[in-house]
Amino acid sequence: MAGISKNIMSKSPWVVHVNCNSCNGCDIEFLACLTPIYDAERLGIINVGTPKQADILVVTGSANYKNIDVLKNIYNQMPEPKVVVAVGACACTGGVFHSCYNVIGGIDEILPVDVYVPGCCPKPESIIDGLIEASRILEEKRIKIKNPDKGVAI
Amino acid sequence: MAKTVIPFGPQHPVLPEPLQLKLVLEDDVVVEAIPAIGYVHRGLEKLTELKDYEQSVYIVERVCGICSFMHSMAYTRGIESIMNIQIPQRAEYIRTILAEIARVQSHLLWLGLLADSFGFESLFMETWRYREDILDIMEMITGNRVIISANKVGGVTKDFTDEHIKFILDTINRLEEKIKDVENVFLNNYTVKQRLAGIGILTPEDARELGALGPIAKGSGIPLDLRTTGYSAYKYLDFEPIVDNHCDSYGRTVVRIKEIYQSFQLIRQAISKLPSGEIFIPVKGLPNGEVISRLEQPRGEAIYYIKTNGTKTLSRLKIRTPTFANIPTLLKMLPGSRLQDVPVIVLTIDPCISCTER
Amino acid sequence: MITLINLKILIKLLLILILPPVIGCILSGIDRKVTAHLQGRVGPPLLQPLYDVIKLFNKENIVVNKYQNVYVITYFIFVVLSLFMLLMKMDFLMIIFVYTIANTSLIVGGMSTGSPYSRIGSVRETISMLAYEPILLFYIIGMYMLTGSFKISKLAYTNKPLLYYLPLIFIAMLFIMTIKFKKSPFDFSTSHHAHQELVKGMFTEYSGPALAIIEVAHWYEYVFLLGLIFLFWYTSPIIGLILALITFFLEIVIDNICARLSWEWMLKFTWTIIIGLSIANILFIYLYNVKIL
Amino acid sequence: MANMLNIVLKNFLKKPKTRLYPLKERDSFERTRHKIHFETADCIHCGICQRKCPADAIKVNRAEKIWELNAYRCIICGECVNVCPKKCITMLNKRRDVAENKKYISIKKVD
Amino acid sequence: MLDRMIDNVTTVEKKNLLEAVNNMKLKGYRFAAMTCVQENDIFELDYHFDLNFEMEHIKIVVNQTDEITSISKIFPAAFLIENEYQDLYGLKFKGLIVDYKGALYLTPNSPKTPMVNNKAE
Amino acid sequence: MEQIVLLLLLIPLIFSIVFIYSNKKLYKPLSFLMFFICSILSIFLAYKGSLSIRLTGQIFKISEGIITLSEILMILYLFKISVKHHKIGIFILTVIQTIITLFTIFTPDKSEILTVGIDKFSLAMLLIINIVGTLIVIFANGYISEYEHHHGIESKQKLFYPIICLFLSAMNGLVVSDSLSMVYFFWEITTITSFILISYNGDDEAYKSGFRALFLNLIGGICFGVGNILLKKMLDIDTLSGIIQHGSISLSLMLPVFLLCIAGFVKSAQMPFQSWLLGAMVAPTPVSALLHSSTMVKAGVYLIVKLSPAYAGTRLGTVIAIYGAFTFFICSAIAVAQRNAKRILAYSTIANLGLIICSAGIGTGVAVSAAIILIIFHAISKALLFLCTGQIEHTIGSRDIEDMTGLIRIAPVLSILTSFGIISMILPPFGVLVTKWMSIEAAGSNPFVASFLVLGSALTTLYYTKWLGSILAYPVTELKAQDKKDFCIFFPLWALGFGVLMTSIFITPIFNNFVSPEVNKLLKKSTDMYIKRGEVVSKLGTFNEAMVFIALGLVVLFVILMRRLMISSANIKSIYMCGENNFAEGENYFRSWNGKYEKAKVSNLYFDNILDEKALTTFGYVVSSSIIIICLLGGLK
Ligand code: SF4
Ligand code: SF4
Ligand code: SF4
Ligand code: SF4
Ligand code: SF4
Ligand code: SF4
Ligand code: SF4
Ligand code: SF4
Repeated sequence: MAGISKNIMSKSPWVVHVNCNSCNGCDIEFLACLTPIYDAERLGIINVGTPKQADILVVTGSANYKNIDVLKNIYNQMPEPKVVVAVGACACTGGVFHSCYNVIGGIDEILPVDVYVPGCCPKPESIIDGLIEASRILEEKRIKIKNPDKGVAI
Repeated sequence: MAKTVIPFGPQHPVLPEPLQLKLVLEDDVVVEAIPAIGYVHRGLEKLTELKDYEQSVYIVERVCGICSFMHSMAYTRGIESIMNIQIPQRAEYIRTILAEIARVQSHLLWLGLLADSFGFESLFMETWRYREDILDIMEMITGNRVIISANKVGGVTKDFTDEHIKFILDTINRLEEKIKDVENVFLNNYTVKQRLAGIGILTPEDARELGALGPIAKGSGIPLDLRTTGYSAYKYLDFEPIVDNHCDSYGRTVVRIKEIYQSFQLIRQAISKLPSGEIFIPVKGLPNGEVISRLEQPRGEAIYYIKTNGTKTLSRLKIRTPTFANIPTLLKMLPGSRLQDVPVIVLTIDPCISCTER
Repeated sequence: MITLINLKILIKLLLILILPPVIGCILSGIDRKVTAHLQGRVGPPLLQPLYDVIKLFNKENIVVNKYQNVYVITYFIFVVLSLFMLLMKMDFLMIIFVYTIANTSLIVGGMSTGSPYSRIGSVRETISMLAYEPILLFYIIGMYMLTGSFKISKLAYTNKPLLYYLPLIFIAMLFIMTIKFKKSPFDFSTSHHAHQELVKGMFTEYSGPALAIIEVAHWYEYVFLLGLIFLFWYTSPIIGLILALITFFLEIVIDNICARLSWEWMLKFTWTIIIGLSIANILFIYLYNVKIL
Repeated sequence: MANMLNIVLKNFLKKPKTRLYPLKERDSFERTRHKIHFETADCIHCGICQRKCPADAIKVNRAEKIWELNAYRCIICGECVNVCPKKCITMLNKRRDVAENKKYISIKKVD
Repeated sequence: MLDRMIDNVTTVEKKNLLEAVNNMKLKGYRFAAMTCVQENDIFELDYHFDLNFEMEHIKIVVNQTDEITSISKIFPAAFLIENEYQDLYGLKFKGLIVDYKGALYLTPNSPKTPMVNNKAE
Repeated sequence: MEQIVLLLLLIPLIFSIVFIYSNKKLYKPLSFLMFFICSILSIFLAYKGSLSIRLTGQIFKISEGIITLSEILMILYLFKISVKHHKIGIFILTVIQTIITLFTIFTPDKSEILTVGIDKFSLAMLLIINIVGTLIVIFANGYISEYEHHHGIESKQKLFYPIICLFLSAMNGLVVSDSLSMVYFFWEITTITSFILISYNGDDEAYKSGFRALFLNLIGGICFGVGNILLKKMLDIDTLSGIIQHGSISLSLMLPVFLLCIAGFVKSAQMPFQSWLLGAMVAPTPVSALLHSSTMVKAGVYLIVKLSPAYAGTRLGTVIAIYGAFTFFICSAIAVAQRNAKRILAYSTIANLGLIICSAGIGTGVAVSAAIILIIFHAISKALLFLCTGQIEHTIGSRDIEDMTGLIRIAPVLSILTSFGIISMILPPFGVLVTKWMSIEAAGSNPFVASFLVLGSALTTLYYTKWLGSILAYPVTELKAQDKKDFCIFFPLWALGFGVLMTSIFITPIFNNFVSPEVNKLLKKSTDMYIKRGEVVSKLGTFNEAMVFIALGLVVLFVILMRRLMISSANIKSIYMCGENNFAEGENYFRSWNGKYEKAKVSNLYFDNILDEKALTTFGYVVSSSIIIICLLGGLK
């Protein structure tokens, strides 16, 4: 029973996926994580469709002028605690497209990103790494929300 | 009649890519569906005017992650044509083989997404599991699973070893068996048939009118397959374009499944004829001229218009991808369909928004 | 004396309140595990549903309107009540009516959130209600005709299992279980996984604690629904239990071998074949005047 | 529907195909491109890699002998590996870790 | 499959565009693509048609301010690309079957006519 | 006692006259006054219990004289309007009617007795008529002026109130009469008042509907008259109590009973005759509520229930049960495809009357109890729903249930009352559902009846849930809404809502006082059921009302307890729109393809293609007419 009250968040991170300026490469690799070979559900990860039920926002691709509103809305509609994972070079920094006219840059220009997954496109293993890292941060955030005063000793 | 107006996308679980459809429904029947795009517009064509024409290979590869190889192939073939380069035979064959492997990968991916669009989760899982085998081939040969960077102006960067060839043959033999199982499900499962047959009808006339390409045209009985023109190594291979006369979602599914088998066949043929020799020739000078380069992607004909002016950078690159040409068919197929069929119909054009918008 | 009886009732009540969610949670864990294995995956741990619920309780409570959670509470209480009444072997017809309150509340809750997706999901759920309610009622009428009573407690005195005389209704029940468990081919109002035209259907706007309550209510509902199957072989609890478990497994398998069909298809199917089967079964009992009490 | 039943039951009876990734890891293929590795010893800071990198992920400062990589912009195309005259960039088939912030890899050559 | 763009180009007057395009349709061609190339201040629009993998091209030359007649009534397939050039080059097409009015790719805060090279710089 | 009965007849009449001469300002106080007097009188009477009065000698002469005179007046009126509006059908029917009347006048009644019999059932009806009825009159005060204003018709209120009062008086007369000739007399008055009120608007549509109603009801009246005469001739029965005493009637003599039943079917707008009730929806809402759902149409089922001793347990009973169940089913199916709230309510009314008839036809103790309880509960719930619909219409200017989407935001009180009305129709623990439970249990042994009931009740849930969902849905369509707080609107609404709740809670005394004795009397046996401590217990099963109420209480408790946790602590976020929300425009706007903002909205499904009203109606006509014709031709023998 004691184990249940520990790592509450990291046992069941639900993911919502937003495709920004991605070339599909990262998207399909993210989807591949859910398929039998990688089976992210083992780790409690479910791809829920709605941000309202999600804990982790997985973003692939960079921000452009049309999709920043979408990204912001989706982020705002997620309940706390929440974590943002930037998957792929595009989402981290803009990737090859960083100098395109319609690319604002990595999504950290818009949202606070918690985990960066490098690669173009990252292998599913890397994405799973990112999600595991994200669930750890999720748990930290939960504890922080629960005990707001305690601060973190450095 | 009470109208229902709902946005369908851009962030929507059934759509792997951001596309928005404004659906107007009357009692569950779609009366108006207008696609909104622009969520993945990067402005990549402009970028190639800033980069070295050799670097641009890596950029056009990222037009899209699914048939990224096809894009680099169309692009390099265009530049080679401007520069009058004859690439080695082995390179042509390797390009062809990789292109067909990419086609299998793309079609398997699509089959999975299609299954998902009508709520058949286990079938999605099954097809995507098979797809992993293809990705293993890719990773083994080229070092990456999706964006493989195997082309360069003047040939290819990765050679096949005997071990690779054996691995390819083993894998496709094994897959062919497995795909027969899922084929049976896609084409004969009662529930699946309910969701495909008669859904999203596109008559041959409409298909022509709207400029449908690839499996959509082929699923409506139009044998539009650029490979028959015999570019690259296709001229040495023996095949017939696949057509189907169902003219609906079912027809498109049939075409794509048959194309998988056809691709296996083509891979085997090409491997058996694979010549030895160099895989690229060094390139000198700068391209000057304009060209239209076309090839058959998994979703149909892609058109590359390349204009160069003797400098390192391109002066204009225009990419007309197959999905771009297939989107207008949605305007025809969606009205009159039921809400639950919208995802299925949208999926049957295999919408790749990232290449539509570039 | 009095305290003793009360104690007994109290213990019973506690058991009824505590045991079903535990069973339901495990069932839903088994569901996910078995589904995963059918798809060639490993799947989540058995207690994953529990982890999910605990997590959901720890999430921020967000709503689109302040009162949407009232419907969830109503749903929860009436699901528990209908299960309670089932376990207390009360009047079957009344149980179903009470169960209707729960479902209606959920539907209205979905509509009240105002999201287009949940509203369409709710509309579709009303349609599935239209599909399954008659079957449940026919089941009850069949039981009444066989036992001469609407009370479940009377089943204890029967000499033959219901299944023996209600085979067609049993088949009909198998179909509507698919609707109730929200499994393919009838998972169009909402489903456990996302990926569908309606995002999460009815539950699109529910999150955090409210979703957790819905989830727990689902656990009760699982037990309740399997309880209905159990009644088909009330005479021998072991066989009844096995019957329920087989049904459960069957539903999971059906879920994995079917695409989602359209609601029209379901409506046509239930209102012709399934209701036809049920009526045929009832007519048979009527004409041969079978009694098992 | 029997056609699918056949498949799922086979799956059910066989061992799951899942690679239990964080617990067990499959070896990468020999050619797998995961990340680039830079050996500063031979580098002459000629800047060819910077010029050829399609993503502008490399910055070479000739004067200060600094070679910098923005690993989160690198698309692992391998172009720099091909072009480096001194072969001081190599491709590794070991994954780069995910991180909570974007670390720039900056290597200064000390003679 | 390569086409050098030397052959088969017919340059027509702007006002004769519809007629020329209609002829292509009557001959059974399908609309394949359309490119826009900027040469200093003028824009060359090439309409590419295909019949049995043989390409024909129709070229018109316009200024940015010119109003161009849309061919989407003849070839519905063309509406998307015409909208695209409306966005990217600031051209104007009239008679589009679906007119995105410059909102196909761009939003009010994105760069305007991004594909146009301004020599002024 | 007798005086009170007389008062109940006279007071509305007096008010009728006062209304004619009073000025407009006095309508409101007068209505309230009437409400108080009538309710107090009826409650007092109900408290005192049943009685039976025989009018003989002088009083008989006077009454007979009044009746004959009024009948002649009515016939003259009918001739007048039929000539004025060139209605040949009406004219012919009036001629037949005249013949029947002349026949009764010239066959002198040897017994020279009229009986007034008030039993428990009549008392219940009296309570409904005098409380619900007068509440509706109060509502009309808040309603009718605005209604006339909307429709641009000149005020006919000088006609409206007197006619309504006259109707109330006639209704009171109908339920206290025991002599069939008296019942017949009042029956005809209701027909005519109904006609006048339906054609209230004075436009073509109103007259068309009015004449349709008149036509069909005259047919019903003729059946009644003929049945009456035959009953007297064949069985020497001329009172309702006579039927009870006579008990079960052999099939060969069933024709008169069946003719009376047909009269009941027409008045209750059962299947082949249902069209008049739908047409009657053009009348102002208070009229629909009063005449066409809670009281007048109940006269039909009232008669049928009263006749139940004659056919209970016979084959005719079974046929009536199937007939009622069929109407219930088919009208519920048609209602699914309706969007007009008043039409939904009309179909639902027909369906519920069908259910009552079905229960009466089954004829067991439980079933007849169900029929009577349903009459009571349905009257209150439906009155509430009709009035709410009327008020909604004045709030948003539409009676389309799609337009009511999000009503809860603009008119919360009204929405809650409407929702409560709907819930009371479809969900336990409220009365209507308890009776549905009873009738399904009672019908359990007849698979045909049971199937129709089962399917019909599923459909009922569907169309009401749809409506409920619309009202409670959140985002609103732009409605020019003014939620008016008019006391004479909301007092009746609250009172009726309260009535629904209270009658459901106190179902025990209602059952014990009004239903069970009546059933005992009618069927001469016990009801086979009792209600005790919130439990409806029959031989077949138990409905634990109390438990559901406790659960409802628990919900309230939970909501209060969890207020902080679940409700007030909740953070409001925007609606999920696939990420394309726009907050400046409103919460359910999304950015559309052309960069403009559009509103997302969802409507319900109406299955117009499957449940086509016309096709289903035709089907219903065929089936129900065949049932009736076969019975008439003696197919039962
Ligand atoms: S530098 Fe530019 S291309 Fe490279 S990652 Fe950053 S934004 Fe992308
Ligand atoms: S990081 Fe690479 S693979 Fe991923 S979206 Fe960007 S370009 Fe595509
Ligand atoms: S059609 Fe375009 S986006 Fe789609 S897979 Fe091919 S290249 Fe990629
Ligand atoms: S190309 Fe090689 S030698 Fe030149 S700077 Fe880059 S790493 Fe150093
Ligand atoms: S691998 Fe490619 S993207 Fe990465 S640093 Fe080298 S050249 Fe640049
Ligand atoms: S209450 Fe309202 S509707 Fe009635 S008369 Fe007054 S203002 Fe008019
Ligand atoms: S809408 Fe208002 S102003 Fe117009 S007629 Fe009705 S009440 Fe009068
Ligand atoms: S709102 Fe009512 S009263 Fe007003 S016009 Fe409409 S129907 Fe007539």
